[in-house]
Amino acid sequence: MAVLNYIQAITKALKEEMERDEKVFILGEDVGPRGGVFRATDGLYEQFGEARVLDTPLAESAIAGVGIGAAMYGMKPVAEMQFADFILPAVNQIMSEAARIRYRSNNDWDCPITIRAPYGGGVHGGLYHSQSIEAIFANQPGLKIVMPSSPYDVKGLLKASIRDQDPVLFLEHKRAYRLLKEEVPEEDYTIPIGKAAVKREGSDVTVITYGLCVHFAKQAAEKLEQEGISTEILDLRTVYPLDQEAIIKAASKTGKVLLVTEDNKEGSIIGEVAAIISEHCLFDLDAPIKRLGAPEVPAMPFASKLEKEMLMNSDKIETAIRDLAEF
Amino acid sequence: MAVLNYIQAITKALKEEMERDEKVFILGEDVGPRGGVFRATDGLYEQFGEARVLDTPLAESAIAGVGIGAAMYGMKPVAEMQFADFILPAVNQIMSEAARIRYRSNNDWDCPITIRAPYGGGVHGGLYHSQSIEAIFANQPGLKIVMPSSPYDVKGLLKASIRDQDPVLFLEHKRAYRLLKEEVPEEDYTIPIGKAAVKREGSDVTVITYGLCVHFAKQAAEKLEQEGISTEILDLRTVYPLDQEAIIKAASKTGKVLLVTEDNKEGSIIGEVAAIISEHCLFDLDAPIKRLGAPEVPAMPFASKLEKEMLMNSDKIETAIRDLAEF
Amino acid sequence: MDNVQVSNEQHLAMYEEMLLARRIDERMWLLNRAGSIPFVVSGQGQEVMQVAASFALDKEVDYILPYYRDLAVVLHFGMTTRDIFLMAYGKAEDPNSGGRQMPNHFGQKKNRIVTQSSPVTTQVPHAAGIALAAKMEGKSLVSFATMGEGSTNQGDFHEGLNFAGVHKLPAIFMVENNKYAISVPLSKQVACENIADRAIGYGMPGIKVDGNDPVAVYQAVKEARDRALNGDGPTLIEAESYRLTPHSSDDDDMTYRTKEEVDYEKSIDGLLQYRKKLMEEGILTEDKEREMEEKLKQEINEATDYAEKAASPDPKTLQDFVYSEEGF
Amino acid sequence: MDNVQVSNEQHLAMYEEMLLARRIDERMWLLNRAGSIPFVVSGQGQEVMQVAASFALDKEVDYILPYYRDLAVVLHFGMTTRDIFLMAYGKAEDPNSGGRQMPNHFGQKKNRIVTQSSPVTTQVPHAAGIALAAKMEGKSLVSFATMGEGSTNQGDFHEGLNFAGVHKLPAIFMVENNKYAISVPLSKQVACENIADRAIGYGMPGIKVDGNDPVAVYQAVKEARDRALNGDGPTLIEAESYRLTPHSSDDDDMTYRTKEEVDYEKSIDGLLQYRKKLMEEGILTEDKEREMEEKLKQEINEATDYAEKAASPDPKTLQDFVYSEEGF
Ligand SMILES: Cc1ncc(C[n+]2csc(CCOP(=O)(O)OP(=O)(O)O)c2C)c(N)n1
Ligand SMILES: Cc1ncc(C[n+]2csc(CCOP(=O)(O)OP(=O)(O)O)c2C)c(N)n1
Ligand SMILES: [Mg+2]
Ligand SMILES: [Mg+2]
Repeated sequence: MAVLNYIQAITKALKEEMERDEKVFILGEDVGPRGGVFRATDGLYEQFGEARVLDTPLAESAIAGVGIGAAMYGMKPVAEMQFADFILPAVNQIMSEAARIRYRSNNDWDCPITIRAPYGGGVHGGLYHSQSIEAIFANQPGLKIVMPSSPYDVKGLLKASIRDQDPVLFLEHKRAYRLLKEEVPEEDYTIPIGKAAVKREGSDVTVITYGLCVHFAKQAAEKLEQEGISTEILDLRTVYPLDQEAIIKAASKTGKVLLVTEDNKEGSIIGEVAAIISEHCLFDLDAPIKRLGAPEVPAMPFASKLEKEMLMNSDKIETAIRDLAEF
Repeated sequence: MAVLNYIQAITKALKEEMERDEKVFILGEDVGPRGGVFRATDGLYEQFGEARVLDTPLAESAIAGVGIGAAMYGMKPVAEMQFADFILPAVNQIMSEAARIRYRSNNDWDCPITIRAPYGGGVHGGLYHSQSIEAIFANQPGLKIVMPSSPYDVKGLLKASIRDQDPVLFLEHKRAYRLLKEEVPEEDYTIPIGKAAVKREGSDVTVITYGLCVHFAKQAAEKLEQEGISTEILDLRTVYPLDQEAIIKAASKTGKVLLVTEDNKEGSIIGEVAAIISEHCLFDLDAPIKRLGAPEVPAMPFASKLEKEMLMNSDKIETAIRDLAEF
Repeated sequence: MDNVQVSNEQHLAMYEEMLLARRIDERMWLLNRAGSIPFVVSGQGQEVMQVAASFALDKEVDYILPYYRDLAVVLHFGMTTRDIFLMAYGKAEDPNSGGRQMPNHFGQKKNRIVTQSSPVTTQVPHAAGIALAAKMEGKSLVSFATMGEGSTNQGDFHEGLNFAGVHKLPAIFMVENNKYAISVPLSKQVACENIADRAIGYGMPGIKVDGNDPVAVYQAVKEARDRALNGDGPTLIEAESYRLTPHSSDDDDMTYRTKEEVDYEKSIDGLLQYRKKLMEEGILTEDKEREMEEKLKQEINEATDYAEKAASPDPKTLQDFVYSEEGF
Repeated sequence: MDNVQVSNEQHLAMYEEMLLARRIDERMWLLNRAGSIPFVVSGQGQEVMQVAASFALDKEVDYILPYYRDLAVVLHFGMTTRDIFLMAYGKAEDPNSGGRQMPNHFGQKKNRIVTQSSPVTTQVPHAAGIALAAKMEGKSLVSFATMGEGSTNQGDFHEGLNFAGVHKLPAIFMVENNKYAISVPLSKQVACENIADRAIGYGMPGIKVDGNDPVAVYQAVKEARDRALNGDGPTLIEAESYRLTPHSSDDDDMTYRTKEEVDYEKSIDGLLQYRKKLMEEGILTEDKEREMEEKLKQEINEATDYAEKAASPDPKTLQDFVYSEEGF
């Protein structure tokens, strides 16, 4: 088993899916000879040729819309948005079209497209290369939103997304690309979309989060273990639609819940998680639900000090867990 | 004081603001001689002329984008999206631009635009003329989202939106346009953005909702009063950013909370409301928070029976309040 | 290419399809005014271009991405009169959406009628995507997308045509220029003389034709299809006519145009002109016409009856088909 | 209009502004490679068109909506060398954004440099909106928006130009065609021969000029401005040159183009050509040049020093200016 970083796991999943199924193809900006600005499609143009690794004109609504058309025809397009921030011109295609095609045609047509996009801050990207955009899309039945937290999960979830019969938004934390490394099996495997995963068992406090924040939560939990605080970590994996059952189970288990996101707090994914818990586990809670997110700022600033102030990290999570444990 | 319906209150507010301030102008599709497809701008073209009531080409990103440019210059544009469903091509302009202009320029530039759009179902509009779209935008600091529940509120809130120094999304329930009538003062008045309003005092159950659902909640509350169930109704008025204080107060008051939206439940505004309550009022609650929303369906169907099944109404609210009261 | 030859049989067949579309459309208005169906949006005035274009396509292989006025196009591609009334009544058997969408949001996979939404012009990149997929698979077919002239101002028009141009895709884009976008006249929608002038910006031919001239439209689409199959890429066609009805049953067009204007346009209605020509040339006779009208009327009556009595969608199905039954 | 006259003083002034932009840009790369600043995005190869266009505008009244390569344009409009380095270092005093935005996201209200974001082409409808507002107020000014050639494929380009065309707005859109959009060459971005060919679709003149010819650019922009002020509406100008650097400091352009190609383009760099011409014509002399270079170097040194030492934004300000202080 090889140790891969997060972005290598992306490339590997893409390569294997393209080898497995001729209908899988890639389209996006700079995905061809350049191999993607983050190099997620490195080597694929060389292996599969121009017809299956398409450099598109600079137009996100067309990237999504052309992909949707090809998907309706029967292909399995994987569209890349260069940065998640630049998915916004394609919102109409993704929501009005991709997410509604099966429903509006009464199951006559479908739209098995995967849209990949790097999100998240911490790379000096400033306001428009750092955003969390999942909440914008997390109210659209017909769509699924997957946000993997580790290289192993990346490979299994990206394969599952490409094979899925419905449109999937696959959001990759750009800082995780080279930060996170782990052993990733050579074999073909998938991880089910729509299911959360317990990434750490614990009995005092439950942390529910997703994406890169799972990594920070693990760091915090390890540190707190030495203080005798035992933390359960639930990784949502799919942030829309949510795995209610897993959330209810994890929250009820410890009765103390910390929800974490890198996104600004109001209107984020973890609001819905809190709502599910407050509907279903009220009498199992020993402390108010605690949410940890970014302050209500339009997007992440460039200057290091501002960026750092805004970013989630393991210290913030550690403090919050400790507070809850002591509640 | 004249009795106006909801859409007459819109027209009145627009007319008065245009008379008051030369910088106010209207742009949108069919807003000119046609007076808008719902007739919200009826008579304004005749009164203010073509220069201040502009029929635009059929292009929502331009409607928003041109409005944003004019706002940055110093005008007070009121842009109309013909249906809220068709705001989606303008998402990039609204989020990346309008909402971030003040922040990104460190307060050098601002963008006082108002974007009006009719949302909601119950008019046989099918999937693309019935949607609730507020949740899509309710995670963007820099933006405000106002959703009035009655003609009186319409006039005061629309005036406040136009005068606001920041971009406001003003969402009007199209079924309310001719359904809701009440006395609306001739005088100039504004209602503060960002503040919720107690629309009914009660002691057993608190209903928190917004838009047309306030009307349904009132109907339900009146009926239940005869059964001896006393309902408090909090109208959010501004759904983003939320008035946390009012929510906490209203929830704590009765300890039993019903949250209502016409939107599909997962990822809707009321998830955030539930989260706020679960963070702040856990020990004041006597029952789990109950949320009432539409099922998880991409958008509202056309066929009457399906539409009816999906729509919020006073019966559904009544049942939910009763259940809570009896908890 | 020389002027195309259209046989007398073809002329009659085209005329009959136009007439069917017109008669269905007229029936819809009657049903709407009688309160039987909630909504109508018409193709009246655009039947000639729609049928002529359809005849130039191959309905066994081509993919069409019609817009809401393209009744005649979907009829040609295999949707039945009964299907159309099931749609208008929003019944469970409606093949377009099972009553989920408003009328005229066409879609039927078996006939390669690609499902449509309401936000205009989203189908343009889809047409490019379908053409791209067909090209990747080496299939000999085209995608054919239509839209109104107002809709050519949407970003998706630009992005879709540009993509098709760059990748030389087998796609045909036909703008049905009926002079109005709801109330907004052409002059307030665009500043160019012709919508077809936009083609040069996408490196493709831009052809403007009289939408009331069936042979001209037929020829333009036929040539475009040949080019596409030859690997010479997409074509933009602008076919001009006039919207003879209000925008929809919810519209009052007298708030923005005059009765005189509409009356004049009705007097030069392409369908009437075509009829006159066919009569003059002896291709159509009074007898043949009577027979045709009778047949169509019966077809429409039967379809109306059937649709009226057909079952509405069961409320229990509201949550069906949000996702694949297999997935999740 | 006859060929414009550019005086020797103007030539020298233009050249000096180009040179300043180039020298600042070069310094940025040094600072980046030394690890002092995290990011550079360059205008190298586009200074000639930027300065020539700026000279044809009125910096006291016009509004500019520059894109990230337009260093020379914002310098002309009043941003100082010091401001630029404050921006590069992301310092609190940066007038563009107080360190909030990445470098080259220009904006400065007092100089009518309209605040810019990263998603490309959103400024195009803004330019129309500003021109519309100015027209409503009867002001005699233009809005001037620039963008790369790849960016002309965004929907907002189409929608913005169309709006400006329909309303005959006093706006100028200049495409800085540098042949690449990151790694994607022109041939994969568009199928049209010239970006300027798109103008006809918006009912406005489309002018293509050699972006390395300052007089040609100056004249094109000047004529466009005159037309705009005369009420004759907007103009699309395409100015051609080449991107001499990688896309940004994060890019490796050798993955998609050859060193030979870049070296050749560097040998015909517009700035060098202009220098040569001015030297040949005796407008620029070795002495003058030395003096100029010294002055600029000193200016750049001082600005670098100042910016390096300037205060970073206080983390306590993170939540400032989300909304108006008065509102809410
Ligand atoms: C994105 C979007 N905006 C607005 C509408 C509302 N609308 C429906 S049809 C129409 C006018 C379309 O005009 P045109 O493209 O000329 O087609 P026509 O109806 O004239 O055939 C408008 C504005 C819509 N359907 N989609
Ligand atoms: C909407 C959007 N999509 C993608 C990007 C990422 N991106 C930044 S610059 C660029 C290429 C721009 O090319 P061009 O318009 O030719 O301008 P140039 O950089 O060549 O001057 C891309 C794809 C972006 N900034 N905005
Ligand atoms: Mg039209
Ligand atoms: Mg370029």
